[in-house]
Amino acid sequence: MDKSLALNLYATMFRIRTFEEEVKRQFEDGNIPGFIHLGSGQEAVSAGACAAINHDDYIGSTHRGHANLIAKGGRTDKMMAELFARETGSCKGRGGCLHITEMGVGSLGANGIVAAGIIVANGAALSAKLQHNNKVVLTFFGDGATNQGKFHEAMNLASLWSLPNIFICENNLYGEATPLAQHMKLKDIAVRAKAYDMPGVVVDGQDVLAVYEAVSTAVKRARDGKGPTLIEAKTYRFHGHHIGDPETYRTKEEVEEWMEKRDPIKLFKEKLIKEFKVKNTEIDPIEAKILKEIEAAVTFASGSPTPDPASLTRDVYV
Amino acid sequence: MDKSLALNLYATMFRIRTFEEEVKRQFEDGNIPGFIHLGSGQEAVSAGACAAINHDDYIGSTHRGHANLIAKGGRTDKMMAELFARETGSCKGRGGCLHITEMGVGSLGANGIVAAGIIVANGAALSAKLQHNNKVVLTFFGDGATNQGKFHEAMNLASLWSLPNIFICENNLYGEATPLAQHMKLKDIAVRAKAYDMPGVVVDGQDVLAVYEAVSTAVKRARDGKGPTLIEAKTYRFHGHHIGDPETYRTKEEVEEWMEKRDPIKLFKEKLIKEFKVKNTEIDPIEAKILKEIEAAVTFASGSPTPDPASLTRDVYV
Amino acid sequence: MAENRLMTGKDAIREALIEEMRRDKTVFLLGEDLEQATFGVTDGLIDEFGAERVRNSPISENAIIGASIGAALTGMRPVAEIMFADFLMDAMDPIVNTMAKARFMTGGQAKVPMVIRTPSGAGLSAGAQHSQSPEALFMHIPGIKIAVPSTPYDMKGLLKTSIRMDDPVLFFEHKMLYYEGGEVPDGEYTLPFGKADVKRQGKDVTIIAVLAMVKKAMMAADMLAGEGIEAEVIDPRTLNPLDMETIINSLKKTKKLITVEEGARTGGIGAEIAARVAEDALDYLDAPIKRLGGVDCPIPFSPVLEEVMYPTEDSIAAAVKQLLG
Amino acid sequence: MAENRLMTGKDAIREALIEEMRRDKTVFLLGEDLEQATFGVTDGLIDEFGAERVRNSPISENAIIGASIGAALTGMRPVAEIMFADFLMDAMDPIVNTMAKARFMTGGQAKVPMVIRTPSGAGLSAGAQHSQSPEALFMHIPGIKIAVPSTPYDMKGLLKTSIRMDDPVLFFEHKMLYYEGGEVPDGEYTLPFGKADVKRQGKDVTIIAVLAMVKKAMMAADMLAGEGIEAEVIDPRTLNPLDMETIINSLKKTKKLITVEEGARTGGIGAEIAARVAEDALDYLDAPIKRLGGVDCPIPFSPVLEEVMYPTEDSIAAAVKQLLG
Ligand SMILES: Cc1ncc(C[n+]2csc(CCOP(=O)(O)OP(=O)(O)O)c2C)c(N)n1
Ligand SMILES: Cc1ncc(C[n+]2csc(CCOP(=O)(O)OP(=O)(O)O)c2C)c(N)n1
Ligand SMILES: [Mg+2]
Ligand SMILES: [Mg+2]
Repeated sequence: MDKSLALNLYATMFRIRTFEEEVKRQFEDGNIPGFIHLGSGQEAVSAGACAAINHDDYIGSTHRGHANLIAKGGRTDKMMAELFARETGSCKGRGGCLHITEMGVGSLGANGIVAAGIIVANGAALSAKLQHNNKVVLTFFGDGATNQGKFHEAMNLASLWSLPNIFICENNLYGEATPLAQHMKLKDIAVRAKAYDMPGVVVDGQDVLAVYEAVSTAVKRARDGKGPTLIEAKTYRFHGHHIGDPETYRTKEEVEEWMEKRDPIKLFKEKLIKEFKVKNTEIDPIEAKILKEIEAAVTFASGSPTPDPASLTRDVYV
Repeated sequence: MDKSLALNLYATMFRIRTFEEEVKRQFEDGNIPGFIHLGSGQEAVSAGACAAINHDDYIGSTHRGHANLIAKGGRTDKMMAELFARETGSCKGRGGCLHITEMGVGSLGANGIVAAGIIVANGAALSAKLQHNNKVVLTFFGDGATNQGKFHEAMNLASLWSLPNIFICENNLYGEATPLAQHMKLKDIAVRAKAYDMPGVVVDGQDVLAVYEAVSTAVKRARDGKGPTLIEAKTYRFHGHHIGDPETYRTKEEVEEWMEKRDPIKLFKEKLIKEFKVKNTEIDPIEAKILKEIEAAVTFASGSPTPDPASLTRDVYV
Repeated sequence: MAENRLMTGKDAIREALIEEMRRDKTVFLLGEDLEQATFGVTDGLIDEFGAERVRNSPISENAIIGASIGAALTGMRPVAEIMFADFLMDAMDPIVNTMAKARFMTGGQAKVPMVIRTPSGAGLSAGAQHSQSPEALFMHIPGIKIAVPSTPYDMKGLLKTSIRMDDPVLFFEHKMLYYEGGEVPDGEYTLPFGKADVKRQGKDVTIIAVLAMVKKAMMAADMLAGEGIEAEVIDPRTLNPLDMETIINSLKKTKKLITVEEGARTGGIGAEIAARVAEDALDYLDAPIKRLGGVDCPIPFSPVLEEVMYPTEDSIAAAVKQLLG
Repeated sequence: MAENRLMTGKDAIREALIEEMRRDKTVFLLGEDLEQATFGVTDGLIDEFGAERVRNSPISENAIIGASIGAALTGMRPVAEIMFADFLMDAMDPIVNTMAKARFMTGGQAKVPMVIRTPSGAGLSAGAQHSQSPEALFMHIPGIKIAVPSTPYDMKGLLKTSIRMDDPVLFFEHKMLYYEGGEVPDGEYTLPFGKADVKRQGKDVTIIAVLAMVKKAMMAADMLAGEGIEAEVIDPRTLNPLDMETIINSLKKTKKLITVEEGARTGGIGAEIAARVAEDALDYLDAPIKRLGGVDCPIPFSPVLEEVMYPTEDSIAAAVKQLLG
């Protein structure tokens, strides 16, 4: 991998983290309504995966979708404005965290119903196939989502029809307040690929390069017409299920250990310096620029108008 | 296996076949309304499986449920009356083929929605667990049903909660007009058990002893509290999906070959004679008795009254 | 003027599919057993359009609807078949929570030009899970257009419009209408949504009926005509949008309203129509509204019970006479 | 007489669960995240009743409802929680096609004594997929009893009845009512299905409201009282059975009807009530019926948009004045 791609991966992760932590602050300050699901800790999955596809490829996303969308190229100012419920937001304030979407960069929509985005993503992959345009789809979902019937139906259909869909399970060990062992017996969700005669791969979701490699392989396979792959990225969310989660289901120690030893941004920064010979002076301006970008996003969002109540029913039908 | 059990297995299969062929005749004579799904050819699965459980255990069933219910001890006179849509039927003429049920012998109901019986069966297994009564459940379903989300959710829950549920897939190679290869990529559906860390077993569904053995093992496992098993019985339906099916999706030769070489009743009769040293004179009276029973069932059914229109809404609520 | 041909409902639908698939390469079909279809609608289409565009699907209603949504979001015009309307319940989540809302939730970024075709209705002794008429449920879900054609002509014209529409459409095909004949013109035509059809003019009572009940209402109107009662029979043809203007105009004349549907009476189509009339046109009524519909009961297998579940030409005519007192 | 305690809706529901689980060993709970529940209703119950009877479930709504049906068929009384009423759509097939019909399809062999508890309603900026009020949909499905309590007292009394009932019950808990306080008596009581509660007597207009709208209707009635208008506020408390007798008796007096609900207006609860009145009590009306309800629109995330979606005390009072005016 060349250095500039590596720096891009770093920038994406840093952008996600900065965005998410800012969202948390803004929520706690009362500027953001609703339920907010943050992706801090899981940045390497989105960053590594989306770096392996093109701008005109698609992603399917979930309630925990900020990271997916930023990695795909979503504009953080519009995203912040969306969370602030403003007319300038990606979804004009109609969607919010659960439905954050920027279709222009290839997002098919964050879906607030667990596993509902997975079946939709198949359809975009089907379009690619019918239109012979060689596009692929990355479908993100959680460990908990793989117990949903929709996951199963989507996996079977994608395999059967050789759809160019890469299924990326962000296994962060919990579905809301339920630990993995309380929602399935398997340790490795990738095993579920066998049920569809599909390749299943486990990857370290805190290692952005590992994710990038695994997804690149799957993307090549998909573009070659060989069909889908299930990739299980082992990861962890640093915050609660949503902001305000009492987190009775896990220990502080567990969280701290992940934050200290398995922070994908820290780990990759070390690698950049050690293996890619990147200097801190190269990283600093990247970080500074992103910090500014997110600051500007907040300014944009908080300065934007709320939707006009008279426009309520504008987008129910075409 | 002792001879009397073997003769019972034979009798059950012969009863199912006789019932089904009589139903076909009665339907073609215009005495039975609706859609009828016959189980001829698949008798060994129901007979072998139900012989491995007790009278007070449960079965869950499907649109192709006559065989399952007969094997569990359902009364053929009430069943025939049900298909004739009579007040004396198992379901008082309200259910018909798709919903044929006799709860008194442990049937949880035939369910006309593909895979819907599977999730319900789990609940009976859960009752057994909560009531500590050591009962088990056999859940029958087809190959096509395993592509339904409900199958997946049920398998995961049963495995996770170690429910005493034995999942019996009657893989008859087609779901309605769709051959297996057009609805999934797998050859062996039993592989799907791996996705739930559950044992998965393939068995010859035309060999009633093989089915009996496989189910007995699974039942022991379930009664020992070790949880569910997926058993895939390779089988074949001799008739169309429903009576009247044009069967454009398979060749006459294929059907004839199965009927000649893989008829579970013929095969077992040979075995009875060769290996169990049963004489024809022992079999003949069994067959004669069953032929009479089914004849009497038709007499009972055709002589029974149709439901009173005034009773239409009687059983909507308790 | 185009010549008329006598055609069954099944063939009218089939012709609409063929014409639209020829016209627009983005139109494709998916659903279970399309090659040997339960009611035969799509039989043989694979020969002309190939397996890419006539996609036999596993028994996975969620995956079928989900794939349709995704394809619609990305430039295609899928026409999904759900084999029986009862099985819509199996895909209720993607229908209600994604298909109907995708455009709104994205602030207008998305459009979802897809059609779900599905046979509803009883009459085949198919029992409680294969005979339902769930049309009314979807009136309560903003974001879904709903077609309920009652003749081969309406079926073809409305299906072509549905396929070209940029909003998602639920298209109900009553099983018994597949085999009924009717006149269909040669050549291209489409029918608009939101425009009721006055199937018969009359001055004494307004009967609103949908799907298979239109024919029963027409038969009742014939019977009544013999007794000097002139019933106006209106078929809304689409439930969303619902053409209240035509209904209220009729009421101005007749002052009496009967609604007739096959789905369960409670919470049905008639409830909504009656409520709108009670809100917006109460003064035109000079008698109570009468709603006829399926009995509030699961649908029995037994033909003798199934028969008493639904309005008939006799019960419609009797209701009119009772109303006219 | 028992003393009254001030209690939130959440605690009233919780108390009903605890009492019924203590009383009857066949009662058990299943659902997602019951140990740390989204709205906290079931928190800590596992300590008293153990993991066997408080069953944290995977995100498998079909499996949860299916298991409940099967357990109910075989001697248990499951109380399933669906985390948000929006997710009922995920289990619509077992609810509509099995739970509601099992008894009928088996000719009365089966009974299905189960409860599905689920929070509905908006107010938390939770967007289109976490704020819906789908109560009315289920009125159209014969075979399901439906409870829609509006106070802690009603919640507790109706939930206890629901758990003891031999028919399946859909029990809606409005999210905003979890945190509202109300008086609940010490000691055992239950409330009947099919018996509306006249929350306030009045002679000038009848307002029918459910769930969170009852409070808004009461506030509107207070405002109107200041202007000399006496509104009668009726809470049906259950939608199936629906107590039309109380409603029609009120109409005999007031001659004016307003219905208020949070779910989409079209095809809503008000439609059914209005239709029944237009059928059976038209003569008592001396003004058009007025239906207030959620706008026919997916629910927006934006608080300023969400606010204009629903009836308020002001809009209810304004509607009354328009009607009387
Ligand atoms: C069908 C459905 N059931 C339940 C929920 C409530 N819910 C939202 S997120 C969530 C947990 C999802 O877990 P997972 O898939 O592992 O994703 P994560 O939150 O860990 O990213 C649940 C139960 C929902 N949104 N949709
Ligand atoms: C949810 C649902 N989808 C579709 C159908 C229509 N249908 C009835 S049986 C059947 C095929 C079932 O195949 P399989 O599970 O293999 O059982 P088999 O008929 O072969 O015994 C189909 C598609 C249905 N009843 N329910
Ligand atoms: Mg998770
Ligand atoms: Mg099969």
